[in-house]
Amino acid sequence: MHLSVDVKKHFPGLELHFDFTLDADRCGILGPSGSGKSTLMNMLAGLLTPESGHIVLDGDTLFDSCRSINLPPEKRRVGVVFQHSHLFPHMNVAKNLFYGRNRQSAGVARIDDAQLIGVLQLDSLLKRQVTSLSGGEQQRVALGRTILANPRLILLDEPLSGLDEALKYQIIPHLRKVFTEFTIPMLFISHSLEEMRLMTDDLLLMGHGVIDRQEKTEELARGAASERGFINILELGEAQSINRLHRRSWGENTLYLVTSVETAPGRFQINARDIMLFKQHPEAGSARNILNCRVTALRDLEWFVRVELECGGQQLIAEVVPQSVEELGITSGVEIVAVARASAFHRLF
Amino acid sequence: MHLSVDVKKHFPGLELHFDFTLDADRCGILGPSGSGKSTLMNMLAGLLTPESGHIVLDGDTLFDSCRSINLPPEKRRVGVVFQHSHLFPHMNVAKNLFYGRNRQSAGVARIDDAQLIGVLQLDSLLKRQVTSLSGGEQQRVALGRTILANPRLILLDEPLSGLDEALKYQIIPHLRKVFTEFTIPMLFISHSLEEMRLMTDDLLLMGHGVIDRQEKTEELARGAASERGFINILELGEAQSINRLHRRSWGENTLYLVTSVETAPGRFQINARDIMLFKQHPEAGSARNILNCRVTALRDLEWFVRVELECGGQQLIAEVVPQSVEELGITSGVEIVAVARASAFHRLF
Amino acid sequence: NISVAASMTNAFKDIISEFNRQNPATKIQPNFGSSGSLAKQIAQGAPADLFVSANPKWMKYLVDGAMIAPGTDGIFVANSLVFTGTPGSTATDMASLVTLKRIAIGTPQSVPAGQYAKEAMVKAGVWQKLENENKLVMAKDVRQALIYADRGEADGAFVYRTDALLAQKAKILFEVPQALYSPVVYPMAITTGGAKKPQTTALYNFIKSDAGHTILVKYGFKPIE
Amino acid sequence: MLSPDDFTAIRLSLEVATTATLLALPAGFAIAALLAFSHIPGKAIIEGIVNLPLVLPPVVVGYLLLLSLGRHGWIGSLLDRFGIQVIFTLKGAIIASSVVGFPLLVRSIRLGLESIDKNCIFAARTLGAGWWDSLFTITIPLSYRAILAGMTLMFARSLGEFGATIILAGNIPGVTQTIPLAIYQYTSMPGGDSMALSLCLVSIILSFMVLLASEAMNRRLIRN
Amino acid sequence: MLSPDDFTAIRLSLEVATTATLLALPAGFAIAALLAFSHIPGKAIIEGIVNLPLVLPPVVVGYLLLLSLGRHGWIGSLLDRFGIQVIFTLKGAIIASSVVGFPLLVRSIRLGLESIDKNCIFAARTLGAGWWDSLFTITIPLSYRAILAGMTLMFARSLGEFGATIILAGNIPGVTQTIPLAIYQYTSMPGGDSMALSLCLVSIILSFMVLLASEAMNRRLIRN
Ligand SMILES: Nc1ncnc2c1ncn2[C@@H]1O[C@H](COP(=O)(O)OP(=O)(O)OP(=O)(O)O)[C@@H](O)[C@H]1O
Ligand SMILES: Nc1ncnc2c1ncn2[C@@H]1O[C@H](COP(=O)(O)OP(=O)(O)OP(=O)(O)O)[C@@H](O)[C@H]1O
Ligand SMILES: [Mg+2]
Ligand SMILES: [Mg+2]
Repeated sequence: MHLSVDVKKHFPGLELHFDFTLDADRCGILGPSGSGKSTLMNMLAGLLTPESGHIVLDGDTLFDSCRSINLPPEKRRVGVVFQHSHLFPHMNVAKNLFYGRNRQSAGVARIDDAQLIGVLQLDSLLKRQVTSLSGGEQQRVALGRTILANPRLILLDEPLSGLDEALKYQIIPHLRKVFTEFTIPMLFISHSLEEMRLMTDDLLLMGHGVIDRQEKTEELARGAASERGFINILELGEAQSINRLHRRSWGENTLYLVTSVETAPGRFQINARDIMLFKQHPEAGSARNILNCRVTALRDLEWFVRVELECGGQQLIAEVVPQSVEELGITSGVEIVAVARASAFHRLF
Repeated sequence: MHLSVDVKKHFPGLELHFDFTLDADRCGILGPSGSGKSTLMNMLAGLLTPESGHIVLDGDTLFDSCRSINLPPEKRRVGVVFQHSHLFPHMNVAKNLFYGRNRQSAGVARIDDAQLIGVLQLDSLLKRQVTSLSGGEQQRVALGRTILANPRLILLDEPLSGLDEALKYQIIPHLRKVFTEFTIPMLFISHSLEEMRLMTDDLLLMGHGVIDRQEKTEELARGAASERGFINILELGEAQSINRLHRRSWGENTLYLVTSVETAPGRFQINARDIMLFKQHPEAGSARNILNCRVTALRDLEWFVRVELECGGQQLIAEVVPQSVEELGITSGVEIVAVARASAFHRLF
Repeated sequence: NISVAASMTNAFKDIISEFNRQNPATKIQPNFGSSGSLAKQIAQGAPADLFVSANPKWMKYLVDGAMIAPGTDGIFVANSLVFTGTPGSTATDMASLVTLKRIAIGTPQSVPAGQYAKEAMVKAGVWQKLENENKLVMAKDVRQALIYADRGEADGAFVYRTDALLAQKAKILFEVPQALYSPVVYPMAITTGGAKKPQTTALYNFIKSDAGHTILVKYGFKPIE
Repeated sequence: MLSPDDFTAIRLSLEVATTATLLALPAGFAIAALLAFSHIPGKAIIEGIVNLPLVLPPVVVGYLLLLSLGRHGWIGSLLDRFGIQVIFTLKGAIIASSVVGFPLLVRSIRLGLESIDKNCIFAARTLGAGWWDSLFTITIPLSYRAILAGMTLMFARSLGEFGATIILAGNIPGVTQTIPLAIYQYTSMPGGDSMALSLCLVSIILSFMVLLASEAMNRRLIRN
Repeated sequence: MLSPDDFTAIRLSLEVATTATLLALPAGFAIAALLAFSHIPGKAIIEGIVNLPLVLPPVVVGYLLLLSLGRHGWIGSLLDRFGIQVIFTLKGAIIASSVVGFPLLVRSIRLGLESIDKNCIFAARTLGAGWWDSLFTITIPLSYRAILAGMTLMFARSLGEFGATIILAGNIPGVTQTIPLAIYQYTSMPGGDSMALSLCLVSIILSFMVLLASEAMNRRLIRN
């Protein structure tokens, strides 16, 4: 998706001016409450007319105040899942779900109804009136309804905030799958960085009424180093089950990870602070991964020292407190042992 | 608060029968989407009449089908913060906030308006129309409105689900303070176990249409297999700056934490998976906290083993992979060394 | 209070102002409406002292209901029936009515003028033909029949001479021969309630006096002793 | 252009329309609320009775009112004992207008009440507002648009009410002769058409003013 | 109890009320939508014009219709060329009822439209429904209660319409004599009261039936 936006809108007490171009299929919008996230979505969907500017999606001009272009919402093929579900109260669940799909030209349906209904666990609700659904149930119907309308861009405004944790983690992978497999680009609003990292690659960071900057979701997560620690991203090989653990190759090294469903090779992350350094091999510890490394560089970050390591040809970064650096005598070139728990690694994708 | 409930209600396709007594001031309700949490709240508040049964709060019968008692909502003094805020659209923020308070008899106002408004960051919104507020702003007004009505029990139906993480963690401590200092008992619905642990001591666990069981929040948290590892919550003493670290007392123990702005005593969390276990004191490691502990119990959670520890009179839980348990010969009663990084602790409030 | 048939509105306004000039102390409130509704109001106890009807039937209704002071009821003016229509119409007498397309009359059952018109047409032998051909338009009162004739919606209308004078375009095409219909008379009476007030009798007598007659004649009525 | 009698008629019309609208409002609201919120059986019958004045020709309504409010009617004889007379007085005109406009008022308010978000009322109740309290602070303000619409409708209907009024209140110049009655009288007078027309214009202007006033009120209420 | 003429009057009344209601519905909805959703200036003027038939006495409305639709009126002479005659025909009665009931219809529908949650319409638009599509699948179904209410009101009003009808359509038994006209005729002859009363009863029963039908429809629509 290529999205080019430059729009202005004035509210009493708040001047909005969003100016950005975006080249990403899975993008998030992060910003404080009241910064204008929902307002931007409404302008993209055609529900709110900006005072001036333009919106161009994949070469199609959706809005241009100079050329007097303002495509109506139904021509934009921009789906929206609202913060509140806004289901049609006079239709049952099935009719809500198929409302948008029935308005698509015949050939283009790319999403299998039955599969999506299964993913969202709506099978048993199809005949129900939407007014009697619980909050979470409503949101799932709204999600399904929008996806089935087969839009070329989906805007999601905190769609998961009404779902329980279990359901959320159950739905997210399927959502990811729907969005990537059928290549529906999306813009995702959430207050949770975790949801963001699971759902998006890029982020628009919003201040009050403006887009402050644009960043890779992973970089932002890494950039949050001062607070949460640097995130190492590792390319690991296929998993082999050994002793209720997964063994995976990392270059020349071997790592032991907590077992997961997927065994395919993939990208994993480990926080720099989840890596402990020892002078010698610590005997009889609970940590499964003990790597012999050489310190290549040191960077003092005031409360932390970032220790760059090289182990078996691979790069790794650990963060330790300055006291430890002193005690262990860590300097560039020194040989050291890095220790990581099997549970410290998280699969990205 | 003493609450005794035994109510029945029939919905097409769902038979609800809630039967429980509760003796707790900070209680949560946890259950899957559609299990009847909001329905139970409505019955407690008097907004939905059960088909039969009784509801007794602190000796006052709110509802009793046999004795034909059914107190109207305004007589129950049971406040509700709804899943959707349901603000009064024809009043501004201030009028919404004070609607309930103005209906209390003069002497009983126990909550300071200005303080609460400050806590909820509503100062700059007071004159605004509620219809122009963002989702999060609306929910904060609804929260304040209910608290100012000075109820003897507050029901909260996912009140934080529309707030961003930062605001949420900023509000929770103040909420806790309001609820405990003014001793307003509350029933809290949330899908987040983390919010539950911060806001409640006891939990009602709900299945479809029934209360399955009642449990201490901490016990449930300890027992629950969690994707992220069990969260230890520690009460730590005041910080002293030592060597660019903060030293804080934890019962008889001393912990070293990464420096933060606040030095006051407080509640901190550490993930059970951030604690490593060693047979002996590991010499020369980067981890700052090395605690001698005794294993009090073991719980096998398939991919992890939860190891309950006792160190200097304090309880601590670590999670390690089963392989480590074997290798280190961890059994109940064994002496062991727990190691934690200075950066693994996070302040809650 | 006096209840006066609407067709006498103007005449009675004059009569009242003239009477008031002579008797400034007496305050008279006229109530103008259709004879039927006035009669019903009186039957339901409406405080009317004098009743002027355009129709002896409604007077009889009240007399039968014992609402009228005995002996006070009697005919006091007469009117005559004319046929009015757009000038140049083919209608010149009763027999020529069959050449017209639409003829407006008051509903015979309820409007006296309609009843007289029907009587005349029956006697002239054109009623059956006109009714069978649905050429008759029943208006709710004479005034409406006149409007139809005046606007050219109907080719002509049977109305009272007094009404025909109100028309703007329509002219009297011919007078209906008096032989064809019973006399058009207006009864007047003092109600049982009005009999208790001397002013009522005063007004009653004033209307029957020469001064009253002069005014009635001015508006086209023919006073009857 | 307008005679003194006409000005009286205008004043009387305004008096009747205003009084009738204000008098009918509480009862209209109550019945609308009953129809909108309650689940009692026989609602359809209540609704049917409320609608009667709409279904029957006004003249018939006037006649039925005359039957019950006349000196011999069951209500009339009761009122007579207290020295209250309805027939041939402005009271009669007001009653006639109230009855004839009532169904319009009830319909409008009912529609408004039915579209209120009940959760707002629920919220008010849990905040300690009793039934009456929430009625005045939530229900009525939230349905003010419909209430205003109903009042405007009823006011307009009262301005044009003729049939029932002439039967119940009579057509007495200066006492019960409202604009429609005056128009009626002019149309049965030679050359009265132009005067009838100017009174029609007055009616139209009045109703426009009421309309604009209600719109302005609408906007002010939205702002506050 | 009822004469053959009465039965004809009942049939004619039903015909007039039904046709008038159905004819006025599209225009009524369009104008209501215009008033509810658009922000054009001069809305108040449109509203005022729509309300005119309510403000003016029906007889005056009838007279004004006669002026414009009569043989010499500007619309009437146009229609005359196509051989269409309105005066003294059932068409006239239908037009009279339509015009008089129109403000009631528009008010009701407008109130309903104004209480729709616009977000639902927005949602439909983003799901690919065009303006007309969302009108028929969302807006109209969501305001059906108000539309039904408006239609019931108008139907009832048409059943009772007298003043404008008798002027425009005349009172021709078997052709344009609807129930109110027949009632009028009965009440204006001494002794006709009982027959008038039985026709009143018929009117009442008819309007009850319409009311019950609209309630039943309401309930069925809620269920689906
Ligand atoms: N119609 C309006 N009139 C005035 N102010 C408005 C209007 N709509 C939105 N606002 C204001 O604009 C700002 C942005 O609102 P918006 O709903 O876009 O915020 P948001 O980023 O989605 O917040 P949240 O995370 O709480 O949902 C808010 O301060 C809001 O009060
Ligand atoms: N009026 C009603 N008629 C029929 N079913 C209803 C009605 N109200 C609620 N239900 C059903 O009762 C069940 C419980 O609903 P409730 O809103 O209490 O769930 P919940 O536990 O609050 O869910 P969530 O976490 O999604 O908010 C749901 O399956 C819902 O569909
Ligand atoms: Mg938002
Ligand atoms: Mg719920």
